[in-house]
Amino acid sequence: MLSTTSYQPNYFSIDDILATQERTPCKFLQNAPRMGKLNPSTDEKDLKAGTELELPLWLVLDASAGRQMIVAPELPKIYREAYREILKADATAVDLHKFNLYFYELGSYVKYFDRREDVHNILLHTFITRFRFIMDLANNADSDPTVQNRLDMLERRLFKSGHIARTKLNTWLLDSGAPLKAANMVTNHRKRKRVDDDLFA
Amino acid sequence: MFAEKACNLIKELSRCEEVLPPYHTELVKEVCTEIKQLHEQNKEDGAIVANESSIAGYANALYPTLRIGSSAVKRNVRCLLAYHYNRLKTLRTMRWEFGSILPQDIKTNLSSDEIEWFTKYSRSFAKYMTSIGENGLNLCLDLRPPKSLYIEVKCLMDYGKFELSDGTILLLKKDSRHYLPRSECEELITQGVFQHIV
Amino acid sequence: MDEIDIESAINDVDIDNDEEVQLSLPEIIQLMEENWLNEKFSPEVLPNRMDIVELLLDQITTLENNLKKLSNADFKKGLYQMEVDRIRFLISSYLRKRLEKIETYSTVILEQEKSRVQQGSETYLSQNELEFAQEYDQSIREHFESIMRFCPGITETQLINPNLHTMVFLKSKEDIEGIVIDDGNDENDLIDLNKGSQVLISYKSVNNFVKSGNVHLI
Amino acid sequence: MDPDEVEFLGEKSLVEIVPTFNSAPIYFIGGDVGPFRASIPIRVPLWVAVNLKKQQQCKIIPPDWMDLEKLEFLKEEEKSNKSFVKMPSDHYMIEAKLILGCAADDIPKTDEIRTIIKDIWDIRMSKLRSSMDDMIKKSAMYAAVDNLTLMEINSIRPLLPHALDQIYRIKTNKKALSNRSQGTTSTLSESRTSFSSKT
Repeated sequence: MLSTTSYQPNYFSIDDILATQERTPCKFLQNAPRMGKLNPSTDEKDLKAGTELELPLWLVLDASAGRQMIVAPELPKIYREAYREILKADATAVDLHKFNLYFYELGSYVKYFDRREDVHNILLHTFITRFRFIMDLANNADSDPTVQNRLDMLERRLFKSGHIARTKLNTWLLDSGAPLKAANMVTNHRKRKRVDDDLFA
Repeated sequence: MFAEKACNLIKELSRCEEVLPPYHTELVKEVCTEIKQLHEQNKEDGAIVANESSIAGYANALYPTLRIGSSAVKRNVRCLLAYHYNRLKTLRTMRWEFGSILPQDIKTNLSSDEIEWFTKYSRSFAKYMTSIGENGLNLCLDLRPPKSLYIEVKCLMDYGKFELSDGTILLLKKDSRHYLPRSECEELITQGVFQHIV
Repeated sequence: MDEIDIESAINDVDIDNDEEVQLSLPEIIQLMEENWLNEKFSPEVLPNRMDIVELLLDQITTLENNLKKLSNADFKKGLYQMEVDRIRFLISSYLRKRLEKIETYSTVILEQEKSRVQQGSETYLSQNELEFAQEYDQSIREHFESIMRFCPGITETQLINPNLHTMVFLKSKEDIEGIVIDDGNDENDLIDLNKGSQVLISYKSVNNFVKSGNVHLI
Repeated sequence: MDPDEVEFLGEKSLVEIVPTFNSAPIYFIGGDVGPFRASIPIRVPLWVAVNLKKQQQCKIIPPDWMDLEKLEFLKEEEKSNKSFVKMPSDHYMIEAKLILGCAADDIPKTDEIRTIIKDIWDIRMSKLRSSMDDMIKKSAMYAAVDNLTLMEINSIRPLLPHALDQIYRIKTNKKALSNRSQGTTSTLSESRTSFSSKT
């Protein structure tokens, strides 16, 4: 992806693939012959209508799309009311990573599983409320690196790009001139090589 | 679960940003096998659904299975292509940073298709650069705005002979220091041969 | 070398610009800077300005040739070289940015270029960029075909589109009325821009003004 | 954009120098500079001034605004004003950094001047942070940034525009359940939602 653009999912985007790999509860509305293997708690060959399972989001989305629904999708618990209440109370206090690493992305998909706009609203509310926290984190050069563990992936991207920009600005303010540097990949290649070499030392 | 292996390919990439992990030939092969099997099965099921149903196909008992099966194929293919696509993106950046010749240990991490792609890309890119203006323009240079004409650099390795544009030949040894025109050493800085001393 | 050489080299330029009156070289550099910023911040690839790129490249080639005749002791030599380096940075950064977008959105860009040709409108890419885009796009396609050779016919072309809603900063060069603000809600507000004003706004609201040069991104 | 690229643009602004040498004009592509007469002030691009200064070939005359009294006044104005005050130069931070960095001997009270410019910058940075937070809270998809200099605008990039991009994406991501399919192209749907505070 272009380094300067903000995240937007596309067919090849790694984050979107990983977000759609998250598991989502659903209920089978029809029998699915030979699909018993989707249910780890049984040895039966076929999957019976009425079975409730957690399946990867990509499958739930496909199987619930269109006029003929194979499964009825349900909201993952982190988007249900109890969790929404926690976010409403104080979104900044929440370890969003523990909710889900792809909180917003997953949320943007599953919000349609609920007829009301509650999930949609809580996604916006959470993002907007936590912005100041992310901004302060990005601006604070010596902030504890473990703090970003509490961010979801989208927030981490924001934090990271903001933090890099801030560091560059601080360097510019203090230094007489930015040195020309070896390319990123070249540096990484060196580092890794050193590690590899060490293994044989 | 379907497409688990395919997703592992993606996880492998997500674990190492900006470095290229070794091409996972075996896992790719396994994913291809899964796709092939699912695809064959879908074709069979699809034929049954199409033949048996006097009414709409979705009334058929196998219809849900078919839907799941085709979703699994789609997912597998997406992961497989995304794995290769993102590797090409990294390779592309390597062309800009390392130049047209890759270090041997990076080359060993590539599939033969990838090496072929790199050569092709390298050629197109070079052709494009030659086409700019009357004399061509090397886009891998002038990466930052110029600050001063001359800069001090330290050589990080025994590089050997290096010819300046005026014909002067320098012998670049590890830890030797040089005061050179910025334009002449930028490429070697990018490639990590020189370190710019501020 | 005497000064006349450089002076004549510099003043020898005639710019035939069909759209506007002749520009002076300082104005052309200014235009190059604006186009550099536009290309840097706009999500889509913009109509190319190879006319000014080539003109400036000619200028620096001539100047550099003349510089060889100038004594190294002359303090002016360093300054001339510095200006050459500045302009070369501007141009190569501009072209790099375009190439980056051309690669990322190659399939979509090639389709758009095709329809521009069909409609008889000006293409955005230069001939050389077009060739590069085609080769790049084809190389990716061939790579995918090679991977999928074991099971042909199950893939469709996947497009990557630029996000035209990207928020951008701009400076207006004219008074402009009635720009629509899409804030993602149902109602859209209208705003007016005064010459010289600076705003943060969605690229989609202003892309036509960026292309026509009434505003430039900052 | 990196700060050194903003600096690159700012380096074109003109500054007055007093050369210590005589010379015919320099015929830059970007315009003639000179002729130079020793002790006669002349305006040159900042990057030229810095280069000449480094070679001890000129004195740099500080721009009018680089004056302790004027800056004190400006600082008070910036402090007492809720919005951003118009700066005397579009590139004040770049000019300050480059001129004070190489020509401290030409400018009286360099340290005080440096400190007060940094104070003004800091006040504006803190205003910027609250404005950003406000904008996000209102999810405003438009803002006038008239009195901000390029370096200041660049300091809130990419954070502010990217955060707004994401808000817009969350807001408009309302594809109907029926025509959704996994991993389609990245085009945003045009449908909208009525939620969110009105801007």
